[in-house]
Amino acid sequence: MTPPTPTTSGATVSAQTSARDGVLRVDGEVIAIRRAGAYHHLTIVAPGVAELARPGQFAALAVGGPTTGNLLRRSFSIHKVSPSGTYGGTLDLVIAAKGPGTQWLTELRAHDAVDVVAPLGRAFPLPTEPVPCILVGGGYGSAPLFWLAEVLRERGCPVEMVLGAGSEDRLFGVVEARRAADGVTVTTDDGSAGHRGWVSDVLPEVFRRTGAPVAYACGPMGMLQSVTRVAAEHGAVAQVAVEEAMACGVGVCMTCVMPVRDKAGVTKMVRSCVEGPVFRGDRVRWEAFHDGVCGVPADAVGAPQAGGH
Amino acid sequence: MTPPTPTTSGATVSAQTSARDGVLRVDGEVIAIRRAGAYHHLTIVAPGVAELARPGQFAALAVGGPTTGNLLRRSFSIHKVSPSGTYGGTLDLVIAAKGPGTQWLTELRAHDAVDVVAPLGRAFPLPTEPVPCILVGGGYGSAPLFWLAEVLRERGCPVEMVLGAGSEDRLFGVVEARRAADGVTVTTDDGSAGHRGWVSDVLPEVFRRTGAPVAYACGPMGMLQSVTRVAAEHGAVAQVAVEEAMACGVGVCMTCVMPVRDKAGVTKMVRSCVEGPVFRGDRVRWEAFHDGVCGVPADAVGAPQAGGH
Amino acid sequence: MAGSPRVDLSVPIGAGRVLPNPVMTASGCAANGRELHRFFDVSQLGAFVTKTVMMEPRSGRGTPRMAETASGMLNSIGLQGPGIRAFVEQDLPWLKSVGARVLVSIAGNTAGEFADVARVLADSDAFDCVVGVEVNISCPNVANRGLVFACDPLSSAKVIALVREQLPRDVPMFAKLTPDVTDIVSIADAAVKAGATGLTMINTLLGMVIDTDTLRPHLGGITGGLSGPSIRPVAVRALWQVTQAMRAGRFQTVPLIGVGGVRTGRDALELIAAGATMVQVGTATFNDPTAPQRVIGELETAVAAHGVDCVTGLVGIAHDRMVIP
Amino acid sequence: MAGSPRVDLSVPIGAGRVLPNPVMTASGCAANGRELHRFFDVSQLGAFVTKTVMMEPRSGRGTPRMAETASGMLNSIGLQGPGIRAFVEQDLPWLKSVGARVLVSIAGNTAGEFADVARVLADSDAFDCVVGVEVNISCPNVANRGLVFACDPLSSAKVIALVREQLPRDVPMFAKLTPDVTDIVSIADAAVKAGATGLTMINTLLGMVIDTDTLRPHLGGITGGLSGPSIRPVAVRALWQVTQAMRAGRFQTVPLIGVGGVRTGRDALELIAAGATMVQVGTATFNDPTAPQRVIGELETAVAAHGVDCVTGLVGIAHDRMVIP
Ligand SMILES: Cc1cc2nc3c(=O)[nH]c(=O)nc-3n(C[C@H](O)[C@H](O)[C@H](O)COP(=O)(O)OP(=O)(O)OC[C@H]3O[C@@H](n4cnc5c(N)ncnc54)[C@H](O)[C@@H]3O)c2cc1C
Ligand SMILES: Cc1cc2nc3c(=O)[nH]c(=O)nc-3n(C[C@H](O)[C@H](O)[C@H](O)COP(=O)(O)OP(=O)(O)OC[C@H]3O[C@@H](n4cnc5c(N)ncnc54)[C@H](O)[C@@H]3O)c2cc1C
Ligand SMILES: Cc1cc2nc3c(=O)[nH]c(=O)nc-3n(C[C@H](O)[C@H](O)[C@H](O)COP(=O)(O)O)c2cc1C
Ligand SMILES: Cc1cc2nc3c(=O)[nH]c(=O)nc-3n(C[C@H](O)[C@H](O)[C@H](O)COP(=O)(O)O)c2cc1C
Ligand code: FES
Ligand code: FES
Repeated sequence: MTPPTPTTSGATVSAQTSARDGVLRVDGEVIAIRRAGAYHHLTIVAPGVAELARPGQFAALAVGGPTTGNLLRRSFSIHKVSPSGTYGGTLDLVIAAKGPGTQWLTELRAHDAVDVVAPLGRAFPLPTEPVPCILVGGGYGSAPLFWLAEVLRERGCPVEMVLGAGSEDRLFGVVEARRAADGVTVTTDDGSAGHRGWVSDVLPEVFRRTGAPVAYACGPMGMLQSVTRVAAEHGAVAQVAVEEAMACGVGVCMTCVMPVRDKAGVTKMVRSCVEGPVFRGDRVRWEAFHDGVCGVPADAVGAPQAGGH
Repeated sequence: MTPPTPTTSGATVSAQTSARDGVLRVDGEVIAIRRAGAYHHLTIVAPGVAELARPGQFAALAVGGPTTGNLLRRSFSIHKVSPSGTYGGTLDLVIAAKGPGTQWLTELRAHDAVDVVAPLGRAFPLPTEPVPCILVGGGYGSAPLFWLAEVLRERGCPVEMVLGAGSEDRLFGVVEARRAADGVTVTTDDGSAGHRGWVSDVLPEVFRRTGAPVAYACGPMGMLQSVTRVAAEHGAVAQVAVEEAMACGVGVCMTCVMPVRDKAGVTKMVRSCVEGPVFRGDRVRWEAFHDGVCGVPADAVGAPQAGGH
Repeated sequence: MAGSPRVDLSVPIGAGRVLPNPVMTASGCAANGRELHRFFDVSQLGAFVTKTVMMEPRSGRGTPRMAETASGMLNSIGLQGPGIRAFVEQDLPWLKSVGARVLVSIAGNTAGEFADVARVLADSDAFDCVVGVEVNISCPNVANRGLVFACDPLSSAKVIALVREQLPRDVPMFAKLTPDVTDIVSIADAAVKAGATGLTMINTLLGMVIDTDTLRPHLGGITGGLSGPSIRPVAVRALWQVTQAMRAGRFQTVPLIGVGGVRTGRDALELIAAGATMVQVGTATFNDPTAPQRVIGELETAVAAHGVDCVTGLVGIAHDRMVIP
Repeated sequence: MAGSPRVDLSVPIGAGRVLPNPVMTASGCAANGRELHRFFDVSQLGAFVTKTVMMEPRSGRGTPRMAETASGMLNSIGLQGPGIRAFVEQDLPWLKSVGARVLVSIAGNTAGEFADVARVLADSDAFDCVVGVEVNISCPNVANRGLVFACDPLSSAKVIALVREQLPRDVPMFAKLTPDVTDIVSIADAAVKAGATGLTMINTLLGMVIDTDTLRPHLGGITGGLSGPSIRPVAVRALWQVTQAMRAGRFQTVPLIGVGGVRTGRDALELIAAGATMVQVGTATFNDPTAPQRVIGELETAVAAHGVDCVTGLVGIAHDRMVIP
């Protein structure tokens, strides 16, 4: 009812949202879009978001414009933010064109409008001590890691990065990684860059070499599970950013749930958009995931009883 | 199944369509878009259409792009065509932004793709003798008349134009009219240009002055009805281009029907997209139209019987 | 079709007849052929489905007859048509002349009228181009307070049984069902037991749009039928439920024709995976007059992408591919 | 609200209670308030409708739980929730603390369980913020082969009568109906006669999506509920039919809550013109988390544009504005 507040760039912010609440709905504006290998790198003016966001959080973008038949927002890890004064702050995302929504987003041009809700979800928890950290990214999953690396190094944590992808064009940020990290290992399934194989093949060596007590990972579910396993084998904790299909991204629809143990060891179907996307890997009930489907473990709170609901 | 034929401009034509059939589905390309008063004037590369089209026919454009929730095409009178060699021919339309479809169209930019089906419908029938003709346009309804004027004058018919609209900005083509016609009269409801009032106020004088045996009209239904009446009063025939809501534009859905008498005087609910949009005004059962709704006259073929279907 | 993958698209429509591919127009979305023939050769279709025809000529309803809705539309045509006699004299011979295989959609105000229409059709000269009859029981039953036949198993069965008597045994007969029922399986069951050799699902959903400028019903006919991609999930569900019931042996297995929201070859494949042997393209034709023909090619590509060489291998496949984690 | 037109948006919800405006969240599309409160003050809503709560905590179904569809989506959540006791201890007091008016949605596996849930709710400390109860009878009846209660007039009536006994007389009680029935008026009739003081229409339509890559059902739960703008014509039609029946005196006139595909103030007005006194915003919230609040303002503008100063003046207006040419 109160009209939205216009900003210098023409982007507007929903009046009711406020920094106190930690999340904004913003009429953003694309100011740059460029290819990065198999991906598109978008820079969006989204006033206010930069000040609130932390590495590991994500943004949810509306797609298709006024005539759209695609109503659901698409979620993307925040690659970086800059609270620059002139525009009221920008937001960078790395997007793989896949279905209609991402196709539309990657075809946007400078000055096109884009409706953004951000920042969303739980960020990567940071170590309180300056311990070595391993950052593992699969495909565009590396997007949030450079910013995370920066924050970690500011705290004195040495950073090792492991980037993996199917092929060279699906790696994101190898050059940036050399600047952002103290060491970088690259793998590709087809051997077109770095080691041929999976990140889990090279991870044990990285754990041994760095003695890192924590690994941060973002990428496909299978990769997150193996990072969790390898971390455990080396006495380390994995903090993994998952990617579940989300209808709302803001915690109201219950579509994005996963079976996760709480501190007391009790499994619940928790929303990955508000209680995640970052989870401790050892809390996730990986065995419930199978071929794109995830069941409710029988010991989960309120699980269906045999013959019951 | 046969792949579409690419043209020099990148526009493609459905292979199965052929000139023999008189209508094409073309992947067109906007090459120019500019404001014209309250309207937008689009020039679209649409190879093959120019050669087939005649004044009074229309084009049906898909709207909203790949993510669209608006499935129905929007229809527009063809303003002009030019079968220029380089691009394979262009098509000009004049569009008033109204709902989501026309809004989308009028926000297109040069080089954007637009899916065109054209030419559609029955063109204005031309007099066989070089008789004086009156062309009456209401609002954007004047769009097809300049091209018609040109064709009429080529045949030696003197042309008088009467252009009316609510206000000056809703007049289209007044300047063009002075070139295209031997005389031009302008009316606006608010008097912001030309005579204050309706075209039907000035028409009797034009009929008297020119002695025209035929009037061609395009515009709102109320205007078409009064042109028909005034023409009859002066012993002339009105050929009117109607605008009924159309779902398909190509004759397959039966949504665009109107009660029209045939030569034998029998009223049928006929499709305005294929048997129109141009009808002889005296054949249209105007009395069936009322406040945006049109009933089936009781004497129409197959009309609902009392107590029947 | 040079360069296309080699896939056998032929499908059985029943009574031993085979169509060269599973793609059809949908009744009322393609008129009686001439108009679309300007865009593609209608004999390329698996079958051409005609606009539902009744006994007498009908003017249909007043206008507006359509309203655009989110990813769909409402229509309220009122079964405008020339009547069966004009149809068999003018439309059917033309379809035959261009080599089309025709699935004729018929209806009546009463069960008896359906049978009368079927008789005139069966006696007509061009009847040999007819590969089947689609009995549109999703239309109002004048004898039963205007209630749609397909809303009631008994009314449905009665129409089907009467029409069956008028048609030669080797002519497949499809009952076209409405989704606006509590239990579509019971209607399907009744229709098959009464002699339908196949089912077409789904007709439009009853819907309504109110114009927020005038604050009155947008359609002259007040309510109308909702169609288009918006309803595809309902079509898939209906096909799924009826296929489940047939697989469970509740009634005899008959070929299904899927219809509802098909716009692309992938959409067609979705209905096939749910249980449809054939697929009709309706509202999408308004968006793209070449859609029915385009879908044939796209379906061929989609089937080939799954590494099967025969579309029938994918009919109902989703029933066999459920993951229970 | 400076600069807004002056329109009285208040509406009667029943039992003498009045809401400041007709706009609500839709059950299951707004969780229990905290999440949306980050975007707007939920006490601004006419009422906040909670996620359907049952007796015991429920994990809901496995994933995928959603599929995007043309202008809509399918969901298959399986009524995940904390159970009524946790709800009255944690969620309701929070909603009360922020000043929200709450319409609590309840359900049960059996008619008796509905009553049990209602009793716990009625006995709870924060019950005074409850402006009504929405009885979600569009959920499976375990005692009747999992058939949805609202598919059958008798099952519907039984639930409503039992819940009615547990609720104070001055608490409005809405029965939430499914559109997946042959005759929604008969269900409405049964619910009202059993004691519902109002009706909410519509719940989702049963739908299904098959993934054309894997050729298996997209949802873990196979079928799901279709919602969003794609179904608005069905909601408008259901509201229209039930309003017609009430106007014709078939049963007592009660306030209706319209729900289904509302995205804008104009959409809300469309449902109001069909007969709804109140309107819920569901799936649109996923597109725009500020949607329920935004719709209040847009509705105010739309009402003012019609030159009326009171939204109740437009309830069911389309029934009075039909043009019969
Ligand atoms: C927290 C999070 C962070 C992500 N970060 C990135 C990123 O940085 N870069 C990037 O390219 N992609 C990222 N994704 C995946 C991205 O959201 C999907 O690829 C995208 O939503 C697919 O939309 P579509 O229109 O291309 O596909 P469609 O298949 O048309 O999508 C249909 C529906 O399913 C949902 N959906 C489909 N796939 C996914 C998926 N993998 N995850 C979540 N929802 C999905 C869509 O949101 C949409 O509602 C992220 C997802 C999540 C949940
Ligand atoms: C033969 C013909 C020629 C036309 N020529 C022109 C022209 O030259 N310039 C111009 O600006 N407009 C013209 N129109 C009107 C134009 O088609 C409509 O304004 C346009 O379809 C509205 O689309 P929308 O998305 O803006 O509105 P919406 O209200 O969203 O349209 C909803 C649906 O209704 C249909 N519809 C709505 N209004 C009309 C209408 N007046 N006529 C036909 N269908 C309608 C649309 O096609 C669409 O399917 C013509 C219409 C016809 C039938
Ligand atoms: C304008 C229009 C007219 C229709 N007329 C008929 C008809 O005469 N007979 C019939 O059985 N179905 C008719 N239908 C329903 C379609 O055949 C089809 O069942 C329905 O539209 C769903 O498919 P779709 O989503 O592909 O359009 C009509 C549909 C539309 C849109
Ligand atoms: C994700 C989701 C969850 C829902 N959960 C419930 C629920 O728990 N109880 C209920 O009565 N309706 C539930 N609904 C139905 C909505 O309340 C509403 O009736 C329906 O979605 C139609 O409205 P819409 O188109 O505005 O979403 C749910 C809908 C969605 C999309
Ligand atoms: S995406 Fe809606 S609750 Fe997580
Ligand atoms: S618009 Fe479809 S028949 Fe005329």
